[in-house]
This record gives sequence, structure tokens and C-alpha cells, in this order.
Amino acid sequence: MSFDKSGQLSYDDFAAWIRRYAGVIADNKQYLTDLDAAIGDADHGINMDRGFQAVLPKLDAQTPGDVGAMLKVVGSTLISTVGGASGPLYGTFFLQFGIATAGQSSVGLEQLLKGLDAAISAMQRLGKAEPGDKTLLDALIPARDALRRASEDGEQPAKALSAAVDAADEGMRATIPLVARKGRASYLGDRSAGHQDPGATSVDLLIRAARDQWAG
Amino acid sequence: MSFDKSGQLSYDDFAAWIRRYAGVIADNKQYLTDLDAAIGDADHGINMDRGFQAVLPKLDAQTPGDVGAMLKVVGSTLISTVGGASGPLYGTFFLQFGIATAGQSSVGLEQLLKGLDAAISAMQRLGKAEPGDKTLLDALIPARDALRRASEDGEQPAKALSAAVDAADEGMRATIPLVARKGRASYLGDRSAGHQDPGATSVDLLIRAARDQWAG
Amino acid sequence: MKKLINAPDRVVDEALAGMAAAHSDLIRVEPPNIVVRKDAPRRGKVGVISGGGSGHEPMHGGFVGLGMLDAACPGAVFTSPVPDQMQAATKAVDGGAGVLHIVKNYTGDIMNFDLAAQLAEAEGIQVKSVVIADDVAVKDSLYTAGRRGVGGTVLAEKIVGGCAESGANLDTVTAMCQRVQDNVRSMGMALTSCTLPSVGKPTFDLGDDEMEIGIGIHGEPGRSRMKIATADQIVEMLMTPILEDLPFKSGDRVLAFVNGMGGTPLIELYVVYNAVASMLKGKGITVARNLVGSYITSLDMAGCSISLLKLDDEMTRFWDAPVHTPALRWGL
Amino acid sequence: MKKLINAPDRVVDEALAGMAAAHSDLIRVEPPNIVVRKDAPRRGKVGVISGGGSGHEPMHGGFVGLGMLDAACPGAVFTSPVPDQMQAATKAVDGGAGVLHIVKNYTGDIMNFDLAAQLAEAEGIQVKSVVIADDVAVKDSLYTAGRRGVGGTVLAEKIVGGCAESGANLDTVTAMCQRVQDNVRSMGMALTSCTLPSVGKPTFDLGDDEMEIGIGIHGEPGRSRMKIATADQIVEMLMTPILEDLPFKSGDRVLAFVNGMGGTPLIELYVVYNAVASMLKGKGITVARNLVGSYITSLDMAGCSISLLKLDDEMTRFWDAPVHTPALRWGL
Ligand SMILES: Nc1ncnc2c1ncn2[C@@H]1O[C@H](COP(=O)(O)OP(=O)(O)O)[C@@H](O)[C@H]1O
Ligand SMILES: Nc1ncnc2c1ncn2[C@@H]1O[C@H](COP(=O)(O)OP(=O)(O)O)[C@@H](O)[C@H]1O
Ligand SMILES: [Mg+2]
Ligand SMILES: [Mg+2]
Ligand SMILES: [Mg+2]
Ligand SMILES: [Mg+2]
Repeated sequence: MSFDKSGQLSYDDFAAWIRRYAGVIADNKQYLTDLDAAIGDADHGINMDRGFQAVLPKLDAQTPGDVGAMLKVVGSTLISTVGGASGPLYGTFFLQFGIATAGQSSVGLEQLLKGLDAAISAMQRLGKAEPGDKTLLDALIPARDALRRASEDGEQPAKALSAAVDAADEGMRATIPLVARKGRASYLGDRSAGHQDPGATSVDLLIRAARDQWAG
Repeated sequence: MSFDKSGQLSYDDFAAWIRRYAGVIADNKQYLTDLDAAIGDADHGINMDRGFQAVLPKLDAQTPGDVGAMLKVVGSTLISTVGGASGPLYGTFFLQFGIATAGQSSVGLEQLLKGLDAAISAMQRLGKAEPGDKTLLDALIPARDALRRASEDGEQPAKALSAAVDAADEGMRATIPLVARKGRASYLGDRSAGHQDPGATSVDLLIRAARDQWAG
Repeated sequence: MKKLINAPDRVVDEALAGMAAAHSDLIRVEPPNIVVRKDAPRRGKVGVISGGGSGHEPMHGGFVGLGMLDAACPGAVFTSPVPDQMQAATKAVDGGAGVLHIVKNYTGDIMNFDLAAQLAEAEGIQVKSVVIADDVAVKDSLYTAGRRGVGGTVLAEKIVGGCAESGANLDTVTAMCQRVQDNVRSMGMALTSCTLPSVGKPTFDLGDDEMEIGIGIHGEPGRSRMKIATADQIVEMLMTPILEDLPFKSGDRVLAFVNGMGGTPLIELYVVYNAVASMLKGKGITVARNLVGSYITSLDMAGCSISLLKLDDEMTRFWDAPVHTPALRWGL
Repeated sequence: MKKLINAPDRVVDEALAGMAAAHSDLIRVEPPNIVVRKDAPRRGKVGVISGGGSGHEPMHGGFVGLGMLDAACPGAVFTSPVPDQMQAATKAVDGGAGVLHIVKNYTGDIMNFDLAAQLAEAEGIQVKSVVIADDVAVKDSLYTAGRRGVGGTVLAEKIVGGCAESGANLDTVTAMCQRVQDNVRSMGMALTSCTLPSVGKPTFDLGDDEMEIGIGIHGEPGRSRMKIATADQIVEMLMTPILEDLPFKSGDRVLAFVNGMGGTPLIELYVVYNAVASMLKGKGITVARNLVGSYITSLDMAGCSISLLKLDDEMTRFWDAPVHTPALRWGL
């Protein structure tokens, strides 16, 4: 349980989350790539892993303290090393999250939600995708919304995070029947239905990694 | 039984032999090609079949009578349509056979042997192969020699032809252990041993077709 | 997996090193993995760059040189390059007249080029972009990612390169690129899947008697899978949607481009070209120029694509203009 | 079998028709299936012809044009052409200065060219022949058919074509061809078998983790079969016998040619070239010229060959001389 008495996460909590996620991605590299082979170009796991393997040494080199500064480094490292669709999107996610938390040495649920809001709207500006397009947003937006609801309902952070994971899970699975309108899967038209979106799957893993790290 | 009382073969006998051989080649196209795949370039059956399919209409267009003229047409048609190693060799075989029997409307064992002699020496001049090099000569030369022995022993033509077939068979099978020194199989060096030579096999079929047609 | 490589994660770097060694008279390869025309930047000339995932060789690196691209940005295999590359390439080729980005329409390429253009403009370089989206196998719609950029990219890079070499300004060069995009249509098919070095097994499975029609250049599944057909039938299946889409009509003059996907030998491409040429003849369309070869590939995929570009005099002139790159060369 | 063809027995004719349509500015295709330089015969110029089985495209038809071959004689797939073709080609290109036949060392090619030369000479045309036999994978011996002609043929045709274009007489052109033959060595390998259209299945079976070293260009089995290795190891296996055979030594200037077998994409050839270039550098051998691409193929076989030609100034000059053919073009 990482949240302190006042519901705050520290720099170390964030760094541990990123490190944990890098491990999760390495473990799921093949799985994500297989999902991408079905409706994309068989590289999502490889792309994400390349990025997070580049993030790890950057993290080690970072002076602990400023959560936002660290997340910006994660974001710009991903932009510079991942490429593909996931590089700019995940990069933007962390970059905007970092901008929203700049200068902070601890982050609570409220700032977390502000960060997610900033990240999601920047990702939508960049990728022009809407919910239901069968993209990573279909896991990310429901997760953010569930987190907000739980937080507004006064739930404990751990419970709120679990609600976010459930929503991400559900959103991820809900991509299966969708016909893709964005990303490579859209080239398949109707043939994209029946497959789970790789990006929504890696987002689900990201939310899970947060829950497992911070409320495990 | 094609030989007449004085042991002569007619124009029609020769034409029937060529036609029969064309059918035998068509039937064995795959077999000869498979043999060539093992130690050559997988085309011997295809080459021979292309040639004899071109020969058939030429044969139809030929005015019956002159055996030598007909065999020359067979030879030059093969030269013009087969290509590869077998084209010039089989072409030369029939061309020289035709030159040796030019103007004759019937051919006996003796002229047959003269024709074979002329054909074989021209083939050796062209291909520079010796017996034992693992080529079609390894079936052709023993067959010719057996025919000569039988003829000198005063055997009936039918029996002489059977002796030729036996010798061709044996010569063909004897190519199996040989290391090729000529033709594509020579590129394999020692790896060419253990495989029957495709050209020796098609020669064996040629001698058999003669026996089956003329003494069947 | 059967490939002439040392290790999956070294393929791109080693291929670039090989290219640099083989064509040191034409190009240089610089960090962060960009292929730059030897004599770039050229003062006053509009820079033309492109980029995309690797695995499509000779595209784009093979098209760097006089009369075509000033730089190329190769990403990891089938992965859009990162903005750092396009930013570095833009800086390396800017001769003060601005830089055109030729971007194939893939979400990743679009976003990464977008970020790069913002970075370059922040440094005071004028950047324009044209998106190539010529693959008629993909339904075009406002609500989707739209068509992929495929074979038309090669033609655009040559014609635009010729235009830029002629001294045209950034607006003119950009308009010429858009004109090619507006007049080119393509479609592809695969006999086999490609195999990504990092994955080690075919991206998709095709039966021994199956083919995939409407394929892209990344092993993405295509429009439909069916029993293998003759070259004439395949050409008909690819050409019909291409011809209808623009549409191309009798009297048009076109550039016909038959492209190999990487695993298909030239003898088959000529069989395909023969069918394309006779089909066009039958429709009263004149093949004014043609290109037959493997220029935009999908690793070791067997298959082909066909592109048709409706030519006008200016496009024809820039197509004919001298070019000297590793993969295309004429006029000098 | 997965090929872009209509019918096995129409592949060669249709590919030639496609070539003729695509390159009507350079070549004409005439009965009995010969590819002739558009402006042949050229008065006073020595004619240079070559030929061999089809399935090796672009060789030889793709090398017909200014500065290279005057005509090519394509046989059936992997089958030497017939004498009628070489005879017709010889007549078509004879400008009164005689004709050189460049013959790859295969029994069939040798015999068919032999017969053709006799026929042409009977018609009063002076004919010389040079046999290319550069494949070090085959043991050379007086008692065997000797080495195959492989990659060195491409280099010979370019250099000899340049020499003939310069106005040299038949003896000089012949000697130049012999000089290339004497100084070039090659070796190849396969990752997969090729499949003959007429056969429909691979000529030989290679395990998923196997390769064949010392292969020819007709799906003939090679010197040895072994577990697949890295590109660097493969280059070492091909280069060592090549280097030892001439031998090539420190200080030599060479043309290094990395050739694809038809099913191998360019990205892999550049990985191979990278290894070749660094190995030569390590031995103090200067790569003065290079060629990387699929120029002498074996249908859809995956694999590569390496050729090294020890250059002198004259060979270098004729290599650099302008060439304008479907497959090789520079200087104009
Ligand atoms: N426009 C978009 N907006 C949001 N997410 C997108 C968009 N396009 C693609 N994606 C996500 O990116 C994922 C694919 O990422 P990846 O495979 O790494 O990149 P690429 O498609 O370039 O190969 C998809 O599964 C999808 O979730
Ligand atoms: N120099 C030679 N002399 C006699 N026969 C030869 C010679 N070279 C090859 N052959 C015969 O030719 C046969 C191969 O014929 P074929 O496959 O049609 O031609 P290619 O080898 O050109 O593909 C061999 O099996 C062998 O019997
Ligand atoms: Mg992907
Ligand atoms: Mg053969
Ligand atoms: Mg990708
Ligand atoms: Mg052959």
C-alpha cells in the first residue's frame, strides 16, 4: 500500500510503477505482438518493450524528487525510441502527465485525475480517435472515468484503483467486437471485428501495474 | 514383330518407334524430372517431352519413305526445341543416325549399328564424355555393344534387341554409384553418387521402346 | 525464420551501414539513423524528406540522392521512425527554402512527422507535409484513418524530387506532391506472408493454395483471402478497383508501376506487367511511362502491387528528369 | 506452387512480352525468342551476345542495350537456349566486325552455343566465344565439366559491353572478356530451394533451420548442407574460398558484387554487403566498385552469392562506361 495517510503517492511510488510496467511489458511482449499480428503489423509488444527498456536507464539516472520531471523524461524517451503509433501516444501520455504534475514531489488522486485528463485530451488531439474507434482510448478513458467516479464517491485510493482496473478490463474486452476506425486495424474494415485491440491491452496492463504497485 | 524376312525395318517401323518413344517420354516426364532434381536441375523429363511433342507433328508432315531423312528431321527438331544438354546430344544422335541411313527405305541390324556408331562418336565429340562419366553414354554404349555382339553371334534381331535392352538396363543402373564427371551432376562431386543418371534412364527407355515396338 | 541477418535487433543498423558503404558517393548515414544526400544541404533548394518503417527497401533510403529525396528516416522494421529522426533530417537538408515532408498515411507516421514538424518549425525551419494515401484496397472515409500510402509514394518521391531539383519553391513543390497524390491509385496482393526478424514466424498464415488481395506493405491482412488465381486474373482484381477509383479513362496517359513485394522475382513481375499493359491497351489508356521492379517491399513477402498515375506534361517532365540514387538512376 | 504466372509453359514468352512492352525504347523481342538491342546491328561494332536458361532475370535480357549486350537468348526455364536462337542473335547483331559469345560454363550452354557458332560461321560471320566459369564451389579439373558460370557473368557482360562500345575489335573484346573471367571468383548459398513453374514443387527440400552452401543458380544441390548461420558467418564461408582461389591479396582493388537469388529482399543484401565490406577492409583489399542487388537469380530462391573481380584500370574504365539497359543504367 503506497498511498500515505493523506492519500499521496511519492516519487518512488511513481518510479516503481514505471519499473513494474517495464517488466510487465517485457513479460507480455509476445502476447501484445501476437494481438497486433491479427489486426495490425505484429510489433506492438516489440515497440513498447523497446521504449521501456530505454526508459529504465533514464529512470536510474534521474534525481529523485520531482514526479512531473520524471514523467516528462519517460514521455520524451518513449517519443524518441518507440516510433509507430504507440510511441507518440504513450509518449504524449507521460509527457502531459508530467507537465500536469511538474514540480510535485507527491501526487494524490486529484492530481492523478488532472494528469489523466491532460494526457487523454492531448492524445486525442494527436491521434484524432474517439471512444469506440477500437484504440487504446477504449481502455484508458473508462479507467479514468471510473477512477473519477470512485474518487467523487469518496472511495479509498486502493478501491478507486481497483474500479479503474475493472473499467479498463471491461473497455479492453469491449474492443473485441468493434470495427476499427483508427490505426492499422482500420485497414481491415469489418475483418477487424473479433479481435482485441493491442493498444487497449497495453493500457489495461498499465492501469493494472498501478493498482498492483500502489494498492497490491 | 517388325523385322521382315530379310531382317529389315521399314520407314513405318522407325516412325512407330519415334511415336512410341514420344509417348513413353510423356508418361515418364515426371520420373525423369525427379531423377534430374536429385543431381541436376529438375528438367530432363520436361526437356525431352518438349522436344518429342515438337517432333510428332513434324513426323506427321513427313512423306514416308526415306528413313534417314526422317531421322534427320527428328534430330534437327530436337536440336531446335530441347536446349539444355540433352537437346544437342539427342539431336546429334538422330541427326547422325539419319545421315548414316540417308536414302534408305529399309534398315537392317548392320546399318542400325553403323548409325549407332556414327551417332555415338558425334555425341562424344560434342559432349567430351567418356564411359563412366555418369552420362547417357553409360546406357547407350553398352546397348550398342550388346547389339553388335548379338548380331555377330548371329542372333535373331528380336533377341539382339533384348540383349541391348538388358545392357542398357545394366548400364543405367551402373550409373548409380558413379561420381559424375560431366553435366550438371558433376557440380555435386561425391554427392552425385547414389543417384541414377537421368539421361542414362531416358536412353534406356529409348532402347526399350525400340525392342517393344520392333520385337514386342 | 530464414534470413541473411546477424540478429533481429541489428538488421536495420547493419543494412544502413551496408548501404552507406555501398553508396558512399551518394549518401551518408548519420545519427539518429538518417540517410542524407551527400551534398545536403543545398543552398536555396527545397529539401524533400520522407521516412517510415524499415523493411520496405529500397524505399526510402534507396531514393536519397540527386533529383529525388534529400533525406530518409528509417524506423525500426515496420515501425514509424521517431520525431528525432525527422527533426534531424529536416535540419540536415534545409537550405533555407524550407522542407517538404512526404508522409505515408499511417497513424504512426502521421503522428511522428507531426511532432517533428512542430519541433523543426520551433527552430525556424518552414515545413510542409503531404500525405500519400493511394491504396484503393482501403475504404476511404472521414471517420477512419483512411487509405494507406503505398506504391504511389515512390512515384511521388521521384516527381517531387525532380520538381525540387528544378529550383521550385516550397509551395510549388508541395503542390506538385499533392498533384501526384491526387492522381495515383494502387493496390497490392500477397502470395505469402512476410516474416518480421523480431517475430521469427510469418505474420499471417496463408494456405498453400491461397492468396490475400488488398494487402498493405506491413503484413497487415488484406481485403479478402481466396484461392490462388492466374496472373491475368490477379491483375484484373487489382486493376479494376484502381481504374474505377480515380477513374482512369480512355485517352488518359499513365505511368504504370508494377512493384514486387520483396520475395517475388523479376520474371514474374514481367508476366504481371504484360497483363497490365494489355489490359490498359484494351481500355484505350496509354502507358506513357512504366516502372517494373521491387521498389517498395514488405520484407520477404511474395506478391506484387500495381500503381497507376495519371500523368500530365509537368509530372512527365519531372519523372524524366535526371535522378541519381542507390535504387533509381537515369539521365546521368 | 505460388507464382504470379498464367501457365508454366507460358512464363518465358509472357515475361519476354512484358519486358518488350516495358522497355520498347531499348530492346525488341524477335523470333525465335531473342532479345535484341533496339538499334542492332551497329555497323563496325563488335556484337556481344549471351544467353542461357530463363529464370535468372534480369540476366541476360535485362542487360541488352547500349554498353552491354547486343542480344540475349533466353531458353526455357533453367534450360540452355537452342542453337537457332544464338544463330539468329548472331546474325541480328553482326555489324561486320564479328560477334562474341559469352557462354556460361554449363554442358548444355557450351554445346548449344557450339552448334550455333558453327552455323553462324558457315554463314560467314566471325564468331569467338569466351566461357565464364567463376564458381569456386565447384572443384576445377580437366576431367570434369569444370566450374559453373555464375555472378561473374554479369560483370563480364558489363565490362565487355563497354569495351565493344568503345570500338575495340573482336580480338580485343574477346581478350577483355577472358581477362574478366581470369580475375573473377564467385560463390553462392541458398536459404530455400527454388520452384520450377513446370515442376510445381521445390527442387530440393531444406529443413526450416538449414541452408545449402555452394549452390548454383539452377537449384542444383550445393557443396554442403548445414544449420543456418548468421550473415557474418555465411559471408565468411563464401568469401574464404573466393579469396583463396585467385588468390586476392592485400593491396588489390576489387569490384565486390553481392547478388540476391530472387527471393531475398534488398535489406538482407545490404546486411551481407556490410559484412563483405568489413571483411575486405580487414584484409587490406580496396573495394573500388560495388554492385548490390538481384541481378542473376534462381527463380524464387532465397539466398545470395558473392563475386569478387580483381580490377585493373581498363576494366574499371569499362565498368564505369555508360550503360543503358533495362536492369543496369548509368552515365546517361
Ligand atoms: N489514432 C489513434 N488513437 C489512439 N490510439 C491509436 C490510434 N491509432 C492506433 N492506436 C493504438 O495503437 C496501437 C498500435 O500500436 P503499435 O502497434 O505499437 O503501432 P503501429 O500501429 O504503428 O504498428 C493500436 O492497437 C491502437 O490501440
Ligand atoms: N557431356 C555430356 N555428354 C553426354 N551426356 C551428357 C553430358 N552432359 C550431360 N549429359 C546427359 O544429359 C542429362 C541431363 O539432361 P538435361 O537435364 O535435359 O539437360 P541439362 O543438364 O542442361 O538440364 C544428364 O543426365 C546426362 O545423362
Ligand atoms: Mg503495430
Ligand atoms: Mg536438367
Ligand atoms: Mg508498426
Ligand atoms: Mg536444364
